[in-house]
Amino acid sequence: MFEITIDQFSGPLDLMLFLIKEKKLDLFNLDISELTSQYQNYITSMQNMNLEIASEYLSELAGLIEYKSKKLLPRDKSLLDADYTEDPKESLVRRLLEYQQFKDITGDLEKRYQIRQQFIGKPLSRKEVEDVMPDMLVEGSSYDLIRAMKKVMIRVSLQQPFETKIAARELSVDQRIDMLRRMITRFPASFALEECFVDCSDIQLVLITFLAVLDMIRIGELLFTVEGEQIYLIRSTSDDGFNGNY
Amino acid sequence: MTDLTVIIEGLLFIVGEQGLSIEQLAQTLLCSEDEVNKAVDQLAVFYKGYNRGIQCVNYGGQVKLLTAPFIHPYAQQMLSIQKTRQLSQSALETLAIIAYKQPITRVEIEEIRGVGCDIMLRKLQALDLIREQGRSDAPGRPILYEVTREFMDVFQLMSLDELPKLEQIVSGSSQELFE
Amino acid sequence: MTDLTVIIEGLLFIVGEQGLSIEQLAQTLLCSEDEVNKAVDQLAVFYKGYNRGIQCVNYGGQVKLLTAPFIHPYAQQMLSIQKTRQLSQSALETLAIIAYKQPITRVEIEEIRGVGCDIMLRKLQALDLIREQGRSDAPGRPILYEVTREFMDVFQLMSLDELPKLEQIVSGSSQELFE
Repeated sequence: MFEITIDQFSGPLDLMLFLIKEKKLDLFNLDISELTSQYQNYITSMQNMNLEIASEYLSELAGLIEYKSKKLLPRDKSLLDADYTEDPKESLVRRLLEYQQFKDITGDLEKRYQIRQQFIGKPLSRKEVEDVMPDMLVEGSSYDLIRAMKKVMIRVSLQQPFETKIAARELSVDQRIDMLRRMITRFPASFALEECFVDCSDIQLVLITFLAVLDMIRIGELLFTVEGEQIYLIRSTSDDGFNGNY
Repeated sequence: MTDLTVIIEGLLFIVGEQGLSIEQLAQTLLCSEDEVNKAVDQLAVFYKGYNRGIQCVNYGGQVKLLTAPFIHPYAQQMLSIQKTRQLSQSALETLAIIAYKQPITRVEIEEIRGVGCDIMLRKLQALDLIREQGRSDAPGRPILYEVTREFMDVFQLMSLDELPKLEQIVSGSSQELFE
Repeated sequence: MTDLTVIIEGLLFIVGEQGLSIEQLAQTLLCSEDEVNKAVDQLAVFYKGYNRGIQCVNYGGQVKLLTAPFIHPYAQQMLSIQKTRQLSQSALETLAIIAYKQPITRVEIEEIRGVGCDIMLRKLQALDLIREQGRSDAPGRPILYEVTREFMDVFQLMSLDELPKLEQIVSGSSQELFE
């Protein structure tokens, strides 16, 4: 029913905004009961697909259900007035609006980031620097190094429980080509052959990957160049002026 | 170009991608930051005025020379230019929130995003895109985060004012909107 | 300047003091050495024609951009002011990982740090703190990195054995985590 899996959302608010758009709900006059049912449906279907649902999604679901059930109860107006808190619906809409704003801005940031990646700097002119000043340029102590390593170790130990093991699977060359096609869309137009092997956990997968790359070269999806010991692959579908003369 | 502009061009060329701050230039050249700013502007205009392979940029007060945009495909062809890293949607959201709300605590970011951000903040710190900047007065004195000069660089910003304005969300007077 | 000249300017800028040979340029740009020679001459004339901090030289077929000689006294002044450069946190982390695990590939470093570090590796190489040392036998034969003598100098180490064992660091850090 849902073609979009949970890991494509960056959180429960992102999912809610998607459902509101998808089901054409009015954010400014939000039908929370409807949103709650849609949200619940989605989470259930993801669970049926055995996808792991982060606790944040479930706690937002609990909040929605709580609101929905309260609405069904007969209201005692005097009680409501006595114990005034912000209407949970109003607060949810405000959160969604605020979140939406930041989400909107990420497109702009992303564009700026991509363009900046294309600008290349020049390395420090070491020789020229040495000519005028042979002194040490960098300052540090072994204590700095140890402290830095400590930070790394803390981060690694915090990250460990979140990592899941991926069991080796028997893949066909065709399946691997599909995976590679998806992988290389994240690469620049030209990339080192070794990048295709980064996720290879065993020799079997390495061989299949290699066969897949050969096949992609054969059918013209990839071009390759050799520079010294390094092999570079070029996506032939690139539209960055690679083909032909500049 | 004036002598000052020419000297700045030479110094920027030597230091390469690290660049130099306006303060460093003013200190080195024994002149005011105003004068440096003017000279840097002149240099940027000079580079823009011709069809050139180099440009002069000022990101968050750090001035540097970089290649012009259209050089990249040729550079890729010649050098083993590393693959460009994508920032994930979650990373961009977190950065956007910090850039607009800084200094901000982890809990405040999590309230806006609706998800835990502990690991994400550590990653962004490891990338030098954010840094810890003191502590809030709130209970538990949580750490405050802000964006770094590196952030200004990777998003090509001279100042945070260049980011699009947020529409103010008025929490109190929005009654009539919702009922 | 012609397009070819502009592209050559950009490429020469990227490689810095290493420079490029006429042959390399012709191969990269898919044109004749004659055409490259003409374009390089045009570039040199362009740089000479203005009062400039940079010059374009051709020493026996090796073309490079250099600072103009009169910049040197100012460079000296700049360097004496910022004699020392503080390394960023992420630079230190990357260096620490290499010092402890060398020889090590980029991908291995990234696995430990959890973030991409291609640009950082280039920076550290430019500072002469790490260098490429052969290739790993892993698929794709990725480049291995190790620290340099300059690194030992900067951190005042006689040998890497002077750094405390990782286990000691870990036992210290778990303390911090759980207090």
